Amino acid sequence: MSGIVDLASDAGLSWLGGASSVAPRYDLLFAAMVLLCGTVALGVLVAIVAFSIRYRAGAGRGDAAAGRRTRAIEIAWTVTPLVIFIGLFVWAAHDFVALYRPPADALPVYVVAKQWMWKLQHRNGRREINELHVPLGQPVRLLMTSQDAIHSFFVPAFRLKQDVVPGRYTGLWFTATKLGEFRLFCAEYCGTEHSQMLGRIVVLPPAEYARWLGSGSEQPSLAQYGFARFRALGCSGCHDPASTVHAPSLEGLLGRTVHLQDGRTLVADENYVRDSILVPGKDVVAGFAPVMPSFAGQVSEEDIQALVAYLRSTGAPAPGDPQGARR
Amino acid sequence: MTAATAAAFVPADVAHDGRAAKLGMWIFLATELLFFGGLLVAYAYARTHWPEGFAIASRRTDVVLGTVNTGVLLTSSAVIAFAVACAEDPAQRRWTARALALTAVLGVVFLAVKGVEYAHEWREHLFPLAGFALADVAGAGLFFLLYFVMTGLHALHLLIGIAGVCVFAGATRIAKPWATAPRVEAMALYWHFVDVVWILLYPLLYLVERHA
Amino acid sequence: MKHACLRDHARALAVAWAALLALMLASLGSAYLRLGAGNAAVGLAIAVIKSAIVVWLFMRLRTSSATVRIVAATALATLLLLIGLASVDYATRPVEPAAYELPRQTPSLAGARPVQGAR
Amino acid sequence: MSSVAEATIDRVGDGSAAPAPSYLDDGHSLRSWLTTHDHKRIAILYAISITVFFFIGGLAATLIRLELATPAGDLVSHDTYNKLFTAHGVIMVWLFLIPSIPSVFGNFLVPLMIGARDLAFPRLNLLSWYLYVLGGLIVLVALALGGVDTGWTFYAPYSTMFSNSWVAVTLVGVFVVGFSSILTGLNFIVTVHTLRAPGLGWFKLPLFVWAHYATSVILVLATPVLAITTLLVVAERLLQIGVFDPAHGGDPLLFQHLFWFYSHPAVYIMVLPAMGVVSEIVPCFARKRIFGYRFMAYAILGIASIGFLVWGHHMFVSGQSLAASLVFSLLSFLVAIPSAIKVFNWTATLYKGSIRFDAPMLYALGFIGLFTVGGLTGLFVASLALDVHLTDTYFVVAHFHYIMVGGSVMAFFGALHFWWPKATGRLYPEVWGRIAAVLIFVGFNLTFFPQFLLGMRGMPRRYHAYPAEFHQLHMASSAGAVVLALGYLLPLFYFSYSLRSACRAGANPFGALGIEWQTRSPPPTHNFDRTPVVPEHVYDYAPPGPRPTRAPAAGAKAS
Repeated sequence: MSGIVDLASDAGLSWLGGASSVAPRYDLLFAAMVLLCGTVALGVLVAIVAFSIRYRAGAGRGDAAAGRRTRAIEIAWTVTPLVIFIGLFVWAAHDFVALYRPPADALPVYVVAKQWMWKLQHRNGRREINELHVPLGQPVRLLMTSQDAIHSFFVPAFRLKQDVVPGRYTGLWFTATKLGEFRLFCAEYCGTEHSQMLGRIVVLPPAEYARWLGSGSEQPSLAQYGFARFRALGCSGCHDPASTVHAPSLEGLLGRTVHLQDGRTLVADENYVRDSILVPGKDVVAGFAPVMPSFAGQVSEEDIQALVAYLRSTGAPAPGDPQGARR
Repeated sequence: MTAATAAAFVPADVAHDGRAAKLGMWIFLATELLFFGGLLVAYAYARTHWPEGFAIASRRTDVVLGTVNTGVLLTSSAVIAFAVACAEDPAQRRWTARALALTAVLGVVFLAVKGVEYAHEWREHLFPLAGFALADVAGAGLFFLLYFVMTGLHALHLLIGIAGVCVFAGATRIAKPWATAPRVEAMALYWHFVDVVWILLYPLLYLVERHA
Repeated sequence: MKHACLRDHARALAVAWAALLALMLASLGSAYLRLGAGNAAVGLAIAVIKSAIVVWLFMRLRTSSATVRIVAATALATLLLLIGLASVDYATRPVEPAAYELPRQTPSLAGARPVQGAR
Repeated sequence: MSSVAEATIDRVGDGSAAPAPSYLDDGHSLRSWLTTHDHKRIAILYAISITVFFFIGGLAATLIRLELATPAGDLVSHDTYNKLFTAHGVIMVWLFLIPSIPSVFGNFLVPLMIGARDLAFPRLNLLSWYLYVLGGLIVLVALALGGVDTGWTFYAPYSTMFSNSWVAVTLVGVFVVGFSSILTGLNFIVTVHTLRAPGLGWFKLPLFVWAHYATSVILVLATPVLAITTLLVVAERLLQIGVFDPAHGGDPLLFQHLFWFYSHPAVYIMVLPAMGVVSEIVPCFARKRIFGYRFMAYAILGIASIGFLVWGHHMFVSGQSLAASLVFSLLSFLVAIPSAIKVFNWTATLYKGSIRFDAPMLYALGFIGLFTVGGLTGLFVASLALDVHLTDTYFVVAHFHYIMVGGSVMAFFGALHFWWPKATGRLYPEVWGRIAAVLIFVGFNLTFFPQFLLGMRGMPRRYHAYPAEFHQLHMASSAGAVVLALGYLLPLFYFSYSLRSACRAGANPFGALGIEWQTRSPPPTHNFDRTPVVPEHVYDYAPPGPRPTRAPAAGAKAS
């Protein structure tokens, strides 16, 4: 197997940006397919163009009797593809089966996908959101499940993808072969903000990875978590500036003076946010219909704190991107 | 080939009537088989994953009424097969009409019994909704979901069958020209198919495991 | 002549009907035996035999044209393919159930869909 | 042999002296159209209705490409974007592509090609159209109420438990349209079995008829599985319990199995009739017998039957078992073989022909080229290890658009040009026809080839906003879509124009040999004035003599 990897690097395919042990084998097979299919496509194209020119009406080269005995040719171009296809199948299947055989020493990482974020937990309990730190050159095995719809863990640079299904675990393993940061996409359509369910894989040298893993049992920042909840609970569905639902924008809300429908004004603070989530009909902002449902029983105290922390972060003079991983 | 006399165009659709009706019905039944086939796949999945839940849930169905109904439907099939045999002989027109009417009556009996069963199951909270009696048995919800979907769709098909058979019974009785023997046979094919569906459902729903 | 023919016909139908009822009772009885996986197998086997009787005799596949037989065979084959190939997956898929948190839905504003019921 | 055809044409020419009214003139009231049992009129009804849906679906596509012209999701909201691509998929698949060639050209031509008076069940045929319109209207109602955001694939449990949109209504619409498909398929099968003209054996049938026969078999056997699946999804949404729901022990992958059991063969529902069209056009304009007729017929049956065995190749990374993936991958390679045979045979038909490049031929050649690319890229996604990376990316999007748009829609336009004179009795403007063909071919490649590159680089599908590194290729694709849209709009104008022009077509303007060309253009309601003559070989074309002359009836042709 390593022979194939070497072959791939020899073939000079590393410029394609593959960053896992799987990537060179994928790139090699892909290149072979491009070559094969390109040849066939080119052959058909050349034949069509050549025939079109040579046998155009008026050239007088037509012969109705030509090509009546077809059986031998037909059998030839039935059997040839058959043999080639079986070869391709075996090659692709061989590489595919390897994806189902994680090495015994692979580092386990637990992945929970939910709308629309990735939550990851390392062996020592360290958690990450939308980010995965892994050591260079060491196999990593992901055990993944979903809390809602089907998602898909897709790292293009690793040439790997696996759907994440609710109610069961699916697995994925890889060995990173390049340092750096690589994109993580959700590749299975999972609802409104599917295209925002992004993340990154950070490949560190083993020593640095060990340091990173040891340093932090610290959680992702509360504001970061709050942003994820803001989307997961569906707040952003209405309160996002781009939303079609007519709802007030919440950016920089905390500390702002709010005009209410009944003529009162108040300064938005934590309690106002809490009341608005749990008893939305109490203080309706002027100019907006009281359509927001109560989230009582659906959000925990921790969620509310996180949401407040997130809202506070949007009010800061230079808020920065709360999701470090995005863009 | 070239002896193309300028004959007026005679369409070929005069003699084909019987053949087309029967073939059309068979093809329609092929469709129906695959329609129930999707449910059979779902059933196969659920039963192999939750064998205990299916056994427990199946014991809550009414096997006596289910068996009686199976007998009713099998009998109706035999009766409509007799009607088809009669239909081929114009002299037996009355018998054809009677047999068709009896078939429809048996169909109605089946639906009535099925209704009684549903009523029992409603009282025993066996509909997989809020307050489902077997909520703590894994797989029982799936069983009863499939039970109601399968028997419900079967009953719907039977209802259509009863309507069709009634129409043919009346038409045969007053000797409508369109109620030809091949068409009666096509109608009967549908009826038999609905019967076959029930033959498959009977062991799958009522007889998962009755011992213990 | 025709009458005799019809009587023969009716007799054949009656025999088939009796066989069907007998098979039904056999299948009922088998459910009370302790056969394990055999319960399902026996139940299905009897159902297949009963269906075959209905299709072969009542639906007259026995005397039908080749076209009709091909239609019936194709339909059956397609059904078996559907079940068979799906079973390839189910028979060989490792089952690794994961705890599944019940979804907590925000109520719909559009009203397109009922609020998640208690589950 | 060709003398037979010429003799026929002459006789028809004589016959038209005492004409019964053509099917178009047989009643002009709206009522006469809406209650017609005539397969030709029903075909026209279908043509009008699918054109409406084509442009609604095309509008959605336009908005999608506009949104994707920039990386940020700035034109429409997430939710709107998701509803747009869902509407595009649902409308294009079920309301345009699946009924396109079968319900329009199949309806019009199958009875004519086999020398029949009508389909076997004319009233059922009209019912099919009404069901189609009803289903289409239900889908439009769902759109008007706010749309669906599940994607055309309706994957559970998103569709059953999480989507807050009009899933159930849309699925009811799909269910009804499915019924329409089933009835059309049933009608075609019975027609081909029972109504062939005397002497017209199975291996004398045009490949167009073979293709529609095979398509009908798929319609009849696959559509019911979709129907039951949609019912199960609707039930699950209403009852909050279902077989796809993991919370109650169901399996989300079961939905995918059932869905793709229909939807993969559905690809062949879309492309087999297109192959039938191309098999009629290529020999006619190459003036050459089709290469390997019997193999072509077997290949059609092969595609239709193996097409049922490969659905699991949509599920290689879904969590289905390794063994299942291996089986489905191998079978998927097998289905490529008959497709390859067809491409080779069309190409070989050109050999030693005498090729004219009228608009239908340009579309047919375009089909062969685009279908070849679409088919070959299918091998990439059938390869297990490659599919892991490529699935759910733009590579797949490009691949199936090459098959369905590059293939089926090209063939649809080819058929439209080829049989336009037969259906309307008018000639379309040849120059404009050629311009549109080239425009569509170029625009299509500009739109979709960049998407292969996007997919190779890992751009996932169904993304409303995307990282900046994909911008250039998306720009290129959106720019190409402008050309493509122009190409699709152009025929709308010149076909409308040709209806009012005086440029009348003879019975057989292209000198084609199918039985449908033996009758007048447009045909009379009862299809034939004289019993049609069954030719010895359906594709017995011969090049014209040493001096290039057109076939006799082509004299009226202006180009």
